[in-house]
Amino acid sequence: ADMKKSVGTGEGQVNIVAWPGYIERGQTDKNYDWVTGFEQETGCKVQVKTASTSDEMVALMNEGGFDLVTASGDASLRIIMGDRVQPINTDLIPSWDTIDERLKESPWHTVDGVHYGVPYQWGANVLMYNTETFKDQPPTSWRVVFEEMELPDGTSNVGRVQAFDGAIYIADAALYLKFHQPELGIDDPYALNPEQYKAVLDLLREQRKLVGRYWHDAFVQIDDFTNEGVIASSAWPFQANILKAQGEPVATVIPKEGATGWADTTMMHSEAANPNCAYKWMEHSLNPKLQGDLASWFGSVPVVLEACKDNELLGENGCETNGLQNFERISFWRTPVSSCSDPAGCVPYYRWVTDYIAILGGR
Amino acid sequence: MPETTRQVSPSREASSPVAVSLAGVSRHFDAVKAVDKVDLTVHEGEFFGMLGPSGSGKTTCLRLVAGFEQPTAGNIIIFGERVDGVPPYRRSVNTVFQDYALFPHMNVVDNVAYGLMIRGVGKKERRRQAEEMLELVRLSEFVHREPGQLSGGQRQRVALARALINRPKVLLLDEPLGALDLKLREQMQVELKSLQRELGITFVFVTHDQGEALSMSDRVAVFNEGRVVQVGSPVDIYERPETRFVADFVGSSNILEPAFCERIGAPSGLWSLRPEKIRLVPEGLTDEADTITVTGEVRHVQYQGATRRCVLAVKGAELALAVPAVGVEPVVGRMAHARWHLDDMHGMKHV
Amino acid sequence: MPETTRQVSPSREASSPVAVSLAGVSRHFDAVKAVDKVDLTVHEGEFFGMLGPSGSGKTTCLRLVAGFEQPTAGNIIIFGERVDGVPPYRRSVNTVFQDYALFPHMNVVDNVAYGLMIRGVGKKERRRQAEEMLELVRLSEFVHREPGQLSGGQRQRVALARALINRPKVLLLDEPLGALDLKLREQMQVELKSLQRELGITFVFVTHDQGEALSMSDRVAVFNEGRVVQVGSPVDIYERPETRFVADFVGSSNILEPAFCERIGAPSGLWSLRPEKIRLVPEGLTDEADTITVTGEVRHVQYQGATRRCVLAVKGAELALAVPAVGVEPVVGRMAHARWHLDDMHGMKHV
Amino acid sequence: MNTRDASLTLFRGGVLGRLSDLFYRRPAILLALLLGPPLLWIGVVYVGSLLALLVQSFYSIDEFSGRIVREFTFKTYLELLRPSNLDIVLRTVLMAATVTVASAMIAFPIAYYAARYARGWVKGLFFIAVMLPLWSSYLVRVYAWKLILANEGVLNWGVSKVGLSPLVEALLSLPVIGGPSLTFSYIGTFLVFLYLWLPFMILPIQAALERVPVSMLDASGDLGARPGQTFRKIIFPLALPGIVAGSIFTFSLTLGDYIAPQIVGSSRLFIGQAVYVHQGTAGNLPMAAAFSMVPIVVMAIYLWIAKRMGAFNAL
Amino acid sequence: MRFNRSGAPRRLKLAAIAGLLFLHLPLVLIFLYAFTTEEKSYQFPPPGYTLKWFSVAWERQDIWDAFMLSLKIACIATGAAIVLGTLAAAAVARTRFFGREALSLLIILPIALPGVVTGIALRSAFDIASIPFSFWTIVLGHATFCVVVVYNNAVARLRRTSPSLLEASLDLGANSFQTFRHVLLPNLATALLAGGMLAFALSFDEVIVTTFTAGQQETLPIWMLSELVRPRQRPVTNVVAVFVVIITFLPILMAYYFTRGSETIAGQGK
Ligand SMILES: Nc1ncnc2c1ncn2[C@@H]1O[C@H](COP(=O)(O)OP(=O)(O)OP(=O)(O)O)[C@@H](O)[C@H]1O
Ligand SMILES: Nc1ncnc2c1ncn2[C@@H]1O[C@H](COP(=O)(O)OP(=O)(O)OP(=O)(O)O)[C@@H](O)[C@H]1O
Ligand SMILES: [Mg+2]
Ligand SMILES: [Mg+2]
Repeated sequence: ADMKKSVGTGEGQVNIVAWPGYIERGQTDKNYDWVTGFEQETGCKVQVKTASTSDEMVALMNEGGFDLVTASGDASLRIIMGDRVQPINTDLIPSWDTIDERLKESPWHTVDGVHYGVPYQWGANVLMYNTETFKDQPPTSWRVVFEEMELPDGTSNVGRVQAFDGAIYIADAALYLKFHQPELGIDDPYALNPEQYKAVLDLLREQRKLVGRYWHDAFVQIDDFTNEGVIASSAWPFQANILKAQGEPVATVIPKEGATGWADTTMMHSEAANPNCAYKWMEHSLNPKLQGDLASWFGSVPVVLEACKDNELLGENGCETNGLQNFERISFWRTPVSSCSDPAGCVPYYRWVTDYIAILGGR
Repeated sequence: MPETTRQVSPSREASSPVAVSLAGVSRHFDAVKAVDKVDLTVHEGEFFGMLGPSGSGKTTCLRLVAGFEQPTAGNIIIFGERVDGVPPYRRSVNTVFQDYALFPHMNVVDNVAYGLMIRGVGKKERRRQAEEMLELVRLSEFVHREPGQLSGGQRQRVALARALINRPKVLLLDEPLGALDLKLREQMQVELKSLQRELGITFVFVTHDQGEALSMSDRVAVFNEGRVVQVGSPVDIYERPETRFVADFVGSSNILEPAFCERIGAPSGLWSLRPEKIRLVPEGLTDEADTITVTGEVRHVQYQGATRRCVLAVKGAELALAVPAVGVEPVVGRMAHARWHLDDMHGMKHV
Repeated sequence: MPETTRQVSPSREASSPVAVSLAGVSRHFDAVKAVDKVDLTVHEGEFFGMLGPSGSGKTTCLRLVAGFEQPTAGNIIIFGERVDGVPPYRRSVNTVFQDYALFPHMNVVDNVAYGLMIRGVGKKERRRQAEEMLELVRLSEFVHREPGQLSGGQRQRVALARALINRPKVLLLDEPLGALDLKLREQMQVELKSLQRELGITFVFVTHDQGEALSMSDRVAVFNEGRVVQVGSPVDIYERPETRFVADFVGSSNILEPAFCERIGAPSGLWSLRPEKIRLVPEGLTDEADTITVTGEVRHVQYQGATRRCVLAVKGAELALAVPAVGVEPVVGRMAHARWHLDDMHGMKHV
Repeated sequence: MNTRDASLTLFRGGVLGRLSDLFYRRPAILLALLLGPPLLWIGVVYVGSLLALLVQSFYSIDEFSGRIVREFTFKTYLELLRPSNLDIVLRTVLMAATVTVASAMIAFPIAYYAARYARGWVKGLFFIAVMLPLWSSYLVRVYAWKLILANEGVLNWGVSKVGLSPLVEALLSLPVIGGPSLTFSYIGTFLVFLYLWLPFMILPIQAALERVPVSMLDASGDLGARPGQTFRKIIFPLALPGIVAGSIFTFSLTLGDYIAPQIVGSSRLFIGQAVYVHQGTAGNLPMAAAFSMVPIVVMAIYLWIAKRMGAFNAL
Repeated sequence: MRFNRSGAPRRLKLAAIAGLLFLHLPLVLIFLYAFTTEEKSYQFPPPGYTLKWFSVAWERQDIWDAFMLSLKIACIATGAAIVLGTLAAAAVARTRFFGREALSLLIILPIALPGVVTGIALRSAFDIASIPFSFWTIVLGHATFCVVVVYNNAVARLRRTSPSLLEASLDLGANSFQTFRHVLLPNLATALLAGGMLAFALSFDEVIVTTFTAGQQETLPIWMLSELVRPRQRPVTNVVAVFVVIITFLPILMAYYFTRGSETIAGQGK
């Protein structure tokens, strides 16, 4: 579709595929509502379909019927290549200039200089752990989820750690090997040659023996930390915030190996039925109040730095707490493709998907 | 139809008009010839019995007349009109079903009034008529019962009243007494018969019970394998069976084979001989004219109340006798002498 | 048990040992007294009939003997042993069920061999014995059929073979012929009877069909409302009923009330009189000694093959007659004269 | 109402009357009218959908963009034959079989008692007791089990109260079926399936048993069989069609469920999950379609056997 | 096992009771947690009890919306199932025709095949036919598997209804339509009602097929699924579950009442 030249009056609604917790209208907590005001202001009724994985988002976009999606980096290129989203006219988004410079041209939403979306939020996949188990020896390495070991409280970690239930988690293992087995020569955890890839899978197979269940959904993970005795896992700050609020003894850390992370972009469907409302929402999504509230709610970092100041919900050092200063230590999610700088070529994402299912199944 | 029957039975055939006639009627279900080339004439006011073993086509025949089945060949004529393609609800024929088929969701009076309701007769009027009809079958007290609360005999009478309220010209009854126990059955036989006389309606009555067919019908058609093998008055059928099948099926006649006749010195031929026509005679009783006397060992004696049934082994065959309570006493294992009159032997076709 | 019965019937009571005896046996289901204080003795080798209307407790009585029910009072003794608490599978008694209860998932031979299989008899041996048994009941060709593919009579014979293969000392049969049609029924009666003679096994046979009970049994117990009202030989039961109930139930006796007797000049009392004991006599026939003659209008005449059943209205009562095919012909509506011998009137208890 | 004159009562025409006459003369028309709508719905819409699914399974997916390539290929099926996918199939079928056997064993006494001994209000109680869980929210029931089986859940609470914790631990230390927690193990998944589908097994067995006349059991006892023998030789074979009918449900439902093993399970996929993940999460409709063919084929074989055993009458 | 039939053997009784307990203890738990004072995680035993969640649930519009949607879908799907199931049953029970067996197989197919297969098949068919997902696609999906429940009940009743009942009506002068109206329908009514009740409950609780055939619509089970996975106030979900149990109890009771003594066990399949 051609890029839009102007924004007209709203169509009355806008349909958004979003991560859970990304678009709140105060159903859970009245303080967290960045939808109602928008609806009253623009007359665009917001309808949200939540998706819990990137793959699901891609599938929903392929299916159609939506105007916008809050795509993570591992999904965005796939939907751009699949012509499921349209280029964005940044001129129609007055707040574009307020965006954190580090994200404006990110490769997961900018192809050949064309922007396919508006950055929304970012964050890291942190290591969340039980403070009672680790006592005064908090973990500093991802080793606790990758290798069998005795925990500071004298128990074993077998069966008590979790890993993410999505193929993109292979990158987490790659990041770990990048640090611990430099001889493999891993540079980019999203570009693995066959040899590196094999080593990563071996590590994940070993990990399978430690993992009771892979976490798939933020809330299920919350349950597992509460009721199932899980003591360490990759997680989003979101879960940690909720658990802490419930008085559970958890804390998070970005270990020495670094972490994977996400930087999400609001993208517009190439056949969006409500383009005017969609543009209105994209503009609204950069509103500092929204950015700050969302960061507070989700435990993520705003893409508009102004949001870090004077936000009631986020608090004084909210952005720092959520990892603003970690930007450089994060390997942001990206879709692995076969073409890469390695002469042997790299293993593409679809292989990641099938192999990861096999690993979960015990292969 | 055999000549003899016509001559002997003083039937209404000549005088009364024809109520139902079947001409060359067949009903085949694929390979099964349920009814096969049947010719029958039922006269107005007649109590017509259909008798035959299970599966001989009696029910199918009745269903053809009622219109639940359509013939694969032949014509059915009811009071002068051909009824091909005329659905049951347009035939002035009504049926009393073997299982009575009372509507379980209606009480007795509504069941009986059903036919009138369908015709749009007003509620009051149809109630009145239904109650009248229930009086006729002596069920006035049961007007408000549900069918489930009635005994078999009572149900049968409701079914009868329900069929009669439409004033059919022909009433078809498919083994209406089959489900009743012996005692009740005898009682209902008498009631049905007198009801028919009272109303003057043509009854076509299906049964597989020989006694019932004989005792109730003006004329009887005997069915076998989809065909009518004999039609005649009960006396014809019982005393002058035309085929071995009829002799065998209607009561338990003795069949005298030609070979056996030769051995005992009777006229050659295929004969039927009723057990009650044979007497036991004392040893050495002098011969009578026109009688046959044989001697044989007594095989069984069965007490049957009024008579004893006794089986005699005579020259390679068995003879059944109905021996009255008085007279010569047969003793199992002993020899006995049996005698019958030549006139009581009835000649049959070799089929 | 009444004295008369004992004297008249040449029973095996004195000589044969007792097979089954019930002493004061009751089986109450809450308020329902299905079987109530029954005393009975069945002798070895006897064909013992139990006759009674529906619900009179026959089946329950049989089930008590088989062990499917336990008495609420009284003792049951089978071949000298008290069987309280002995389960059916430990009693040397076998049953032929009213619905045959053939196992639908086994073919005929497996059904028959079931009892042997249970005892651990080898496959070959039990097949051999089962086939032998099937031969006895003349079903050799049907060995591999499923029960569903058999006719009623054939099923009954399978049930019989299955019960007999265990060589029971007593065989219990619960209306085994109830579901069969008349023809087949007569045939099976003869077969059963001769089978029993052949094997010498004690048969206890339940039926609600008077004719069947009388024709097959050595002795008959008549049940009513859970009690045994008369035990005796068929002749006793039929000709000398002790109560009005028995007279009424066993065949259709005429009951002569004291008032009626007075009116016709017969000795006062409550009498039963069999229809076949009454003759029709021509007008003006001279009186005979020790006979009663009455005159009445002929109400019905029913053709029944060997005899006609005829109902006479006499002085405020109805008399039923069985009129032989020969002799005076009754005509409906005309007056007729009936005569019987005083000896044929049988005195009953006033109950 | 003067039917005495004519033999045929030709009164009351009307459109319906004439239509009715037509049905009488041409029963095929009536049949067509009766069969038309359901056949159109089930036979055309539903079976058509299944065929569309079959067609989809011969498409493939573009690996990068995730779009479906609508060209005939066996590629998807070849992928289905990968060991990891075969694992899923095997795992699911084994689970379905285990659940079926176990639910038959638990269902039988309930069904037998209800069919043979329960009378009057007790019978009604049994019916309601079996139906109620069946119609209570499926999701909430699955979640109830999550709470029961959790490490900090009701079961462990109760077990530790009576000092049986070592037993649970021993169970969990078993290879393959064990795991760090009952919720994270095959044992947990099995229990949830068993619980969910048990009523589907009870009802047909009860129906089959109710059709066994008491006289059949009496006859067996009469012929010398002890109660145990009667059970093996008579009751069980006669209840078998009911068991098969019930197992159609337990089998099919286990093959297709993707929610229960997701909530209580060890992240090892079952067929239902595989279908769901490929369709929804991965957007790989051809693969999902190919995976769907597995339960279809399994159930087709199953139904064929069931039909031959007369299980449909017990359905 | 004793041979006396007056009572059940003790072991059988115990096994039956144990089985029923297995079926019902989890339900008790669901009820229990509707009253817990603790809303974040399901702590056992609950720290305290309250009725507050009932009023909270009552106030929540999203529950009412989902409930009304499920109600509408279940009503329409049941209606369609009654019509189609009755027609199919009438055709199968009353006539012999070629492929009769095949039809009875066909009709149980949607219930014999896993819901996920039915769901994905319909979904891809809608895709191919370019039918947008809507209220009606949900109804279509539900009616497909509801038909069999009605069909089973109707066929069983027709099998028990003597064919001569209909013939008697024709015989007494009623044409096919009058016979349907005055005899067939009244006799079938309770079976249809029972089948309808069960079809209703089936549709009301369906989640798998719904996820595949729904667009943005949120039925009650879908609401529950999202609520269970991402709880806001956990006991509210239990309150809704209790509510559902209570309102399905009535249809079950009625279904039992109407099919009492018939040879079918009402309510097969899901
Ligand atoms: N609809 C049908 N389809 C196929 N065969 C049929 C059908 N109706 C009847 N028959 C067959 O036709 C034959 C005659 O059946 P019919 O019911 O007329 O016998 P019947 O003389 O009434 O027997 P019964 O005394 O047992 O009632 C039987 O062999 C029966 O199986
Ligand atoms: N298990 C039971 N519970 C309650 N009442 C019973 C039971 N079994 C039998 N009865 C009652 O006991 C009485 C006698 O029944 P039984 O079956 O022995 O009669 P029957 O003489 O065999 O009758 P039929 O000729 O009808 O078979 C009946 O009133 C019956 O209803
Ligand atoms: Mg018939
Ligand atoms: Mg009985």
